[in-house]
Amino acid sequence: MLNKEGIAKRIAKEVQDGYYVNLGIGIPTLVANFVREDINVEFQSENGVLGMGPFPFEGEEDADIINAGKQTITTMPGASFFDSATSFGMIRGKHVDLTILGAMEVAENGDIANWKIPGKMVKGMGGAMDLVASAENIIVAMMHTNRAGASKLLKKCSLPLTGVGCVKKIVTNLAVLEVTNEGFLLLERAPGITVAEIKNATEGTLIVPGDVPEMRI
Amino acid sequence: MLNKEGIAKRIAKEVQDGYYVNLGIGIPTLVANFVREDINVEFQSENGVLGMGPFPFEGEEDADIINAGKQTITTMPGASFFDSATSFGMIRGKHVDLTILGAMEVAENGDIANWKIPGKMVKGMGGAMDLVASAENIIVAMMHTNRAGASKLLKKCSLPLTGVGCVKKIVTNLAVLEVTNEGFLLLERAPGITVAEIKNATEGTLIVPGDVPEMRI
Amino acid sequence: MIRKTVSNVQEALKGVEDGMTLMLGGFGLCGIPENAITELVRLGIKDLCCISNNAGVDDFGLGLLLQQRQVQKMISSYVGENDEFERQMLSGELAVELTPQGTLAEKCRAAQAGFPAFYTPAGYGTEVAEGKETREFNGKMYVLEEAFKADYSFVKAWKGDEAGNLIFKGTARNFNPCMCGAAKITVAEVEELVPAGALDPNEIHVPGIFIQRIFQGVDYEKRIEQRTVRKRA
Amino acid sequence: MIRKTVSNVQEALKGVEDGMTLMLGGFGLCGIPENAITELVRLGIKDLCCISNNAGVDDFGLGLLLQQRQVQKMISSYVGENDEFERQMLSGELAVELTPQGTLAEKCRAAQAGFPAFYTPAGYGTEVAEGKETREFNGKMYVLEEAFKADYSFVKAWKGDEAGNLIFKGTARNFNPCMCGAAKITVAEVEELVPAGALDPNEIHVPGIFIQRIFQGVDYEKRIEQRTVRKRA
Repeated sequence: MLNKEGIAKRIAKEVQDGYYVNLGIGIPTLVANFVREDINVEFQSENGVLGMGPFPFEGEEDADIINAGKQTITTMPGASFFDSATSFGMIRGKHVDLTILGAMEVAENGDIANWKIPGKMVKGMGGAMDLVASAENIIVAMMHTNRAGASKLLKKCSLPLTGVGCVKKIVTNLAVLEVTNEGFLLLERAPGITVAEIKNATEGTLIVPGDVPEMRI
Repeated sequence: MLNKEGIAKRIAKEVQDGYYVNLGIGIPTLVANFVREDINVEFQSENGVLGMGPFPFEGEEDADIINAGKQTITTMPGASFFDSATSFGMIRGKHVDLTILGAMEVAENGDIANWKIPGKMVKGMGGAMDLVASAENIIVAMMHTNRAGASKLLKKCSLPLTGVGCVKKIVTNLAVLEVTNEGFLLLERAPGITVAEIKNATEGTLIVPGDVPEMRI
Repeated sequence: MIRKTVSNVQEALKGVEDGMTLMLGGFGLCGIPENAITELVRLGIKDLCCISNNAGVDDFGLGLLLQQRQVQKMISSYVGENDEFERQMLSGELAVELTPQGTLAEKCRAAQAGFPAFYTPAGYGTEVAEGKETREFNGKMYVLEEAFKADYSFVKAWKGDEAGNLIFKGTARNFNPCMCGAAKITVAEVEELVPAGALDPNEIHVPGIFIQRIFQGVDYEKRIEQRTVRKRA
Repeated sequence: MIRKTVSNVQEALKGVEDGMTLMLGGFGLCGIPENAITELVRLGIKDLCCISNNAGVDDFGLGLLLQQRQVQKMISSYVGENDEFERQMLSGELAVELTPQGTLAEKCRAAQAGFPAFYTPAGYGTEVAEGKETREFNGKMYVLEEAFKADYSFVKAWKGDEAGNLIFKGTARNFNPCMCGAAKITVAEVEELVPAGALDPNEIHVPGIFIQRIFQGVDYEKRIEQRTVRKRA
């Protein structure tokens, strides 16, 4: 079974040379730490920066340079700043190659719910609805089950949706899955996890091919 | 009767302190020369400049700094450059206070035709359709009659329209007129011109109030 | 040059009244119009509808207006950093209209640029699209969203000149440019106000035509919400 | 940093084929992609649909493509400076779609920013609106216009860096920014190509994400269409 860092490491392997990537808050943010150093990638943050670098050294924080998580950041050579309308132009116009975000639920048709739990304080969707409605290539990073042990890979989402039919790939602590017309196609098992365990943790239709390799991280 | 400069001079009196003004090609361009010097006005050119100044001194022309008539220009302190989408955002969003342009025909309901003569080479509407569809305050600068002596102030335009119901005021070589629900309201006569002469040169409905003062220029 | 300078925040906020709809720039606490917010608190103007991507924190930014119960409605994309906000929302004192962030930005830009409405894919199939027109273009579904209508827009820039031209710094740009000219009156506060001609016309982010009033701001706190750093090697 | 540099115009134009739709920046002869146009002429690519605000003059700019009869259709707002254009248009060799200038700009921006269509007041009640959907918002009539679909976009900037970031000069900016990222592939030529990091991230007009290929242009003529001057006092 993977921990959060393991999920981030596995997703990092999906990041290809020349990709512009938008990382959501939580596990997705960790992905930046594990991208191969021999490829060129630029990170976009929807609050208006392209070419984000690491956190600043202590004492070098600049209140005017933050990411969408409101964290102080730095920029890399070749970076640019822009306004929010332009930023979402990049996203809506499909100029961002890969979006990685967390989810509360994913349905076997690619629907995603990650912004609202009825009866609880709703913080808002931020840029998530724009991202999932627009991105060609969306990877969800999440635990396979919720804290109560219930599956987060469902036939149909029970929570209010963030977007419809948009998720392409899911990386959980148990598996890598692809959303297909027939349901969740099991691509890889986490180290030490059996197909039966994954089946057990998946409420939606799970398609198990003859051979399901173990992930390489 | 006014010449082109006279029309421009009369229109210049309509320009108020604090106005952003877009000037069309032809007579409207001349208006800039006659604006009172004690008021502050900025000229916008739809190719992407605000705060246009006079033509450059010989030898100081810059191919990268032109107006919408493709003429070399200069800029005033406080000027800015921007792209075409932003430029028409200013126009469409009604941030430009006054638009002055020429016309082939104006109808008594405010319709304007100034871009196309069927059977002749059509050069295009440029920014005119955006300007007339958006501006709150449009003044047309033109001769009262065409070269053949026919009225250009009509009941209904005969040429393909540039915009509908948009012209507010017209300054010609003969008169200043306002477009009202009832027709062309005669506001002022050009020096030495009689109401009868104006009536004679106006095909559309002309409303003549009791007293029609002569223009002061 | 058309002069937009006013001498201070009091003059800049003239005409703001109870019940108005205000746009406020900023993302989190980054690039917010600190001076305008302070003055709105001082004036005690009530029943405001505030369009702002976020709602500040309890004791800073828009949180200061919420503390004083001056806000009747918030239109935002994310409001998660504010306990007082949560309390007022759950108690029903505060109306909240959550809007996808890109839609929020474009509803501002549409107002600025004279577009009455636009089609966006964001929110299609979700509760955000409920009651709204949807439509297919090229095999994909879109939601019709309308331009905002606001009375005042308060933005904060890094540098500005007497003609109202603005330059922003870093990610403090965010929603500020799209809100300029998106309300009946746009008020810009700047860290540094310079004479006309001091800014390169080529480097201006927002031309002065979109700004009605500009003033030199004071006492910027520029609070950092999440101070994240790394160790030196 | 994602490198967008290609070594020359030949490499930059790889993949351009007969029958494609091309966007070309510039207003009159100001800010046009001179190198790309020269190479299109050399390649002899035919049956092009060109989206460009103007059509150049007889012996410069897009006029060079028209001379060689490489253009099948022009989408422009104003084409009045070109006799060969007039001849081909009147003879029916050349199709022309005249579009209001602001609509032209926004059809590019819509393609760039992922909007399938937008409502504009320009052209309502005129032949431009014929066959198009019209609609009332807030008592005013608007025409529905669709985003452009183009294969290549050729733009010209003043400075650019290896990451594809662009800065324009003066009114040579015009349509160039809205055309970036508005076609499948955007090719930028620049007067000065600098290393990544040499441009201030705050001063960039078009972020490199919208650009696929960038190259150092050569031999810019930058012809002036209307040389207007005043006498020294």
